Amino acid sequence: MLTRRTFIEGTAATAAISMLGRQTRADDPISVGAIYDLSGPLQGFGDNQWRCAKLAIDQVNEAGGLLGRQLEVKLYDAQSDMQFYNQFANQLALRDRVAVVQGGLTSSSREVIRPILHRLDTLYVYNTNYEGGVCDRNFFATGATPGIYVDLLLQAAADRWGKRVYVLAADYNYGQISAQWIRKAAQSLGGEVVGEEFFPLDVNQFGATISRIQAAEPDVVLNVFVGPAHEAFYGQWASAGMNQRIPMMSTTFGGTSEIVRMPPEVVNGIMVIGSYYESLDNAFNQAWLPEFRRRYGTDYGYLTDVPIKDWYGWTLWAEAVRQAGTTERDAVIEALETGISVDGPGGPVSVDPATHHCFMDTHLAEARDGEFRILQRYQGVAPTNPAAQCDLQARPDTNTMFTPDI
Amino acid sequence: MTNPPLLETIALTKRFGGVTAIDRVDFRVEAGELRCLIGPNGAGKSTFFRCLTGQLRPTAGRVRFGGEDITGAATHAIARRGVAIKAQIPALFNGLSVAENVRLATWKAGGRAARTRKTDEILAVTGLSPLAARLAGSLPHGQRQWLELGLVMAGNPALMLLDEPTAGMTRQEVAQTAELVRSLAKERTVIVVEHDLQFIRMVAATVTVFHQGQILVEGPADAVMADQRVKEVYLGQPPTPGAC
Amino acid sequence: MNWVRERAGLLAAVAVGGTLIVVVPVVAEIFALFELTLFLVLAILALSLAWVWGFGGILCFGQSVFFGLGGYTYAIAVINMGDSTVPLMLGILLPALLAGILGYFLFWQRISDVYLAVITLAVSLIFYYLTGASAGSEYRIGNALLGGYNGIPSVPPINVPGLPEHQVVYGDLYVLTAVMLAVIYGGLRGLLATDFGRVVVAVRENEERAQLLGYDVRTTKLTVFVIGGAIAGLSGVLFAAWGSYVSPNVFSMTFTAQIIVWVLVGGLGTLSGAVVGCVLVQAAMTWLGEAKLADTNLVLGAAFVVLVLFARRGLVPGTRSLLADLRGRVRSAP
Amino acid sequence: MDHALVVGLHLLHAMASLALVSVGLAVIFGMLRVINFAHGEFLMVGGYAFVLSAGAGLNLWVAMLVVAPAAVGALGFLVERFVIRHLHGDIIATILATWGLSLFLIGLAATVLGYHQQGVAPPFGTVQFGSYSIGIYTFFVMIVAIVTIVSLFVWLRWSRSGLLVRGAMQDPELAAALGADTRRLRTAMFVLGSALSGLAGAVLAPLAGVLPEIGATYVVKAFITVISGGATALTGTTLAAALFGFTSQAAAFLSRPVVGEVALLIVAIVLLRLLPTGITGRYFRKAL
Repeated sequence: MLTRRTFIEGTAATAAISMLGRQTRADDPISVGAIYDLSGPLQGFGDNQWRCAKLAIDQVNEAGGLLGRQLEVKLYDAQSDMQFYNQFANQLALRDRVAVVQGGLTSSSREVIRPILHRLDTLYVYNTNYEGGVCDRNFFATGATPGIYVDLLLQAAADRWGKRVYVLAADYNYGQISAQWIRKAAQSLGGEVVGEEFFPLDVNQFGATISRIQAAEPDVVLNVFVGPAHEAFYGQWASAGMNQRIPMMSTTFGGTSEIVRMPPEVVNGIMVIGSYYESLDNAFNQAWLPEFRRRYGTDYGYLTDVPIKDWYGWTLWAEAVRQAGTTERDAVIEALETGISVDGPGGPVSVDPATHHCFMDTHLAEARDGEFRILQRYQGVAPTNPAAQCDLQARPDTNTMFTPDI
Repeated sequence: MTNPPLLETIALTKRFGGVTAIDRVDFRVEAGELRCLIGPNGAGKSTFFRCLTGQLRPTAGRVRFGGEDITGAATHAIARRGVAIKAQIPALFNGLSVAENVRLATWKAGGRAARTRKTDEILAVTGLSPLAARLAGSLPHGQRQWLELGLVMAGNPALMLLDEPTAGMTRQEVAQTAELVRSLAKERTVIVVEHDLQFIRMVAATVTVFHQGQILVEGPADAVMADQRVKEVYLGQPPTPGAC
Repeated sequence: MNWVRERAGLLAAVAVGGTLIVVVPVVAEIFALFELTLFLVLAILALSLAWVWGFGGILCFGQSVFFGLGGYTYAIAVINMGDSTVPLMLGILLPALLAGILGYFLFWQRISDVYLAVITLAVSLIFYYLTGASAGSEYRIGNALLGGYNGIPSVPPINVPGLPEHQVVYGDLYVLTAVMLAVIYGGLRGLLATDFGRVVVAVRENEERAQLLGYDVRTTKLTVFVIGGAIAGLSGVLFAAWGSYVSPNVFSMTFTAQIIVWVLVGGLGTLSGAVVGCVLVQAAMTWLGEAKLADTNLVLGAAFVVLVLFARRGLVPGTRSLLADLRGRVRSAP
Repeated sequence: MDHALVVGLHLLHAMASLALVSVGLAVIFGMLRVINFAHGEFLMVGGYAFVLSAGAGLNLWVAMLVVAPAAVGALGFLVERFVIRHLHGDIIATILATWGLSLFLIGLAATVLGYHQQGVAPPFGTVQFGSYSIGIYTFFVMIVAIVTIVSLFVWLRWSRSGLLVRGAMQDPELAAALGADTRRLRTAMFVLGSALSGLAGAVLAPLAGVLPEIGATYVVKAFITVISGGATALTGTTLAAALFGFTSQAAAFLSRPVVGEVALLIVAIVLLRLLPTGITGRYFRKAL
């Protein structure tokens, strides 16, 4: 009892336990941890996240594994419930002693497990677009942050329709911070935000909003909706005939296969941005997507950049292990910090050593008849917004979440 | 200067929507009196009781108890002043044992030991001692009546309101109850609503007849029974047990 | 022998409690303790509703509001103060105070049954929306950012009073939680055995009769409600300390319904049932999350329906009557 | 002027859709005193039934107005026959049973139907009021709500079977003594309530989309609306839906959407504080 307590007292000691646990024989499988929402309200995201993650892991194993060892993935279903993220993150670090944990969708899930894994010295890779700002040596993010996306979207809107933008956003950190970026981007383009509304996650009546937009007559509407209730907007927008009158853009549309679930006459023309769409014609994707469909069939909906980042996250980590020659955390972090790069279905992705976020190709696309039509490609877009305050090369001890300085 | 009556209502009125259940009733009972209320169904007897206990808030009029105005006071406050009622359908704590039911009613007795003594005493008087550990909800109807009487007695109230205490009892039990009521009335005021004329004769009380929410007649039992108006009221609508 | 039989429940509770506090921490792995801690924290919450609803007869659909308020209060206070002692107290007092205000509002107007359920649910949902709408840097209390739907992360753990560097985490938090659960369980049982406890049950059984005997039903209910609020608040504090985290989700319909489900699965009108129900349901959900045999909702939902059909009154009363049946059969056998 | 008109129409629409969402629950609560926590999922199943049969090529209106109510009515029959009936009106047991059913249906939809069923676009065009436009489908939702509620009233008020139902609602024992088969009546009313939920789910599907978890967005408001309505479920629910729909939409117009949500809850609390047994506990006692 007493020994146990003194053991747990300091994180250093805990690290020692984990290290001991990881000393294994050369042909033992490497344990890795995955937490996804495979049931509950976020299942629509979690299913495809896991499919992409599993594809990456399977591909590693089929190619002979890492360092001659197979990957053995411990998968947990967090059931869209934060308390399970907490339980399972602890379990992965303390019992399963995994080499890396990947997963999580919402910012809250990330902020639940990130401190735990930091304290227990277990590497964490987070593969979702989020509001940006995390600066933590133990943490890598393959997702994009909204600053980049809204800049590009508003530029595209200014080229096509105009600079007066009406913003609809989830009343959520992601939505709030996106709205701030939009204001800044509009300003720097010489445009203006003519209206801005925030919606609780379970609002699905948009009559008042639609008539306010009609009154404001913006050049374009930009939405940052989150969750199933907000999807109701598109039907109501189309019902009022607005999809024929005012162009719509979104940084979130498409993440849960909306493009195949919603009737084309409702969603055609919505302009989106992201690092991946199935319609990308690069050579890698020409081989990758059929492989994905061979394994999972075609009844998975439609892949966009949220699930695909999980493929990148696992593939990047595997590459780093190969480079480091070990699964030991510090060595893998150092390998990732060499600016390691992998090619993938959305183009090459490489790690930014200073922020632990990623450079990646980004595509402007438009919803058209159950598919996203690619309009433009931006090569190697930098993770701009965490960069301002975060430099993990200069200050590796940073462990915080900056509110982006907008 | 005479003592005020123990209970007095002045123009007491209770309306439900458009129906006037109690219509300007002036009623008084002296301390130590035993009074019977009779009247056909719907005459307002039970409603009248519920106005006295604060279970219903009168629409108009006053209720005085021991000289003080208790109109509209909370039920529990009226109970604490010493008004206890045995309802028409026994109201018990079904999920508690018989002994616990009684014990709950003995809070006036004092400390733990005193309450236990009082509980045992009441159980003995009502003949429920052998059933003390049974759940009240599992008692047959007759014994439920006894238990509720026990609850009413346990508080040692100054005024006891008994709403049809003999309903569903056998002839012999009615006689026992009449005996009990007579003995109870020696130390306090008792008002009984009763249909059973045999019972009324046995307790030989003053009788008040309710009709359509008003007092029709009041007087000694025999005189009231002989009254022509009372006969008409009852002939028009003979008393049936079980409802008010 | 009789003595043992009459007190079988109590003895079982003491045995289980003793095992949980003394034996489990020695034999269990850290992660298992960590998981068990959560179950016990939530069991405290389940106890609070079992008390308020099962014994006080108050159909509260918003027990989550006291839990969440306890968690938020603790999180905000401890982030600002550093030492956890005062925040812990506040996390119990504030929910108790809210229960007092809400209880006054409810019981003095004689609101009962489903109407009370709707009001308490609505209060919880108001908290849900208001905390949810607190995203953005303008919503901060001292050093604590409220964070909207993302919640408040990195909540410091409980520490030994006056010694902020002595944190109560993992095994220690487990022992603290288990002791708290035992104290609350024992306390509530003790309370029920007093004359006040009888009155509480009497009010549940027959409110009008209790009034007619001179009991002020309103204050009785208010007392019950405030005690329940304080216990739920404590549970919320422990929850926030356990996960270093609290979010509006604790005020949601799903969460508050979950508390009701724990109590019903275990058996309404028992205290042990709430603990059993909560631990079983949570363990089942965790297991399903690990094993991934089938959709959690699908399995859990079917299990609840089957349970209701075969043991309508819940597991603990169901088991009790089953045991009584068996005993009767054994005795009547020649 | 156009603005006022449009605002008015949106208010009416909010009231109508809340009434539509609640009416099935109200019928079940009014008749059986059962709070169906799986109500949201009944709406979800209605939405799926509509979307799937329309997607399979069935006529849109048949899918919406016939298939969806029939499918959920059938589901209601099974639920009543195999679960609700065996609980003998035990309100506590039905809470757990219907909550379990709710989880089960979500899980079933997620496993069997998945997240990738294609929705249906709102039919009809739009009408223009100055610079404002409103979908004609919005009017359709209002009409369906009004027709549903009015026909329920007419049926209960003037038909023989309606009289029977009212009698059984007032006093089941008496109705049984008079020869009414109350068991069949309860089943029938549960099926009717379910079918109405199915209808509502289908009618709102083009405006709200269909997902396994969609029920959660409906159930809380429907629950609060029906209970606040009070003892006479149909009148009460209609009035409560009008009050709550108006309040939340008006507050959302004047301020932010979150204020609309909170306003609805506050009005419900104040209402129940003033009328502790719901709107129809004190007034409209003789209503349906």
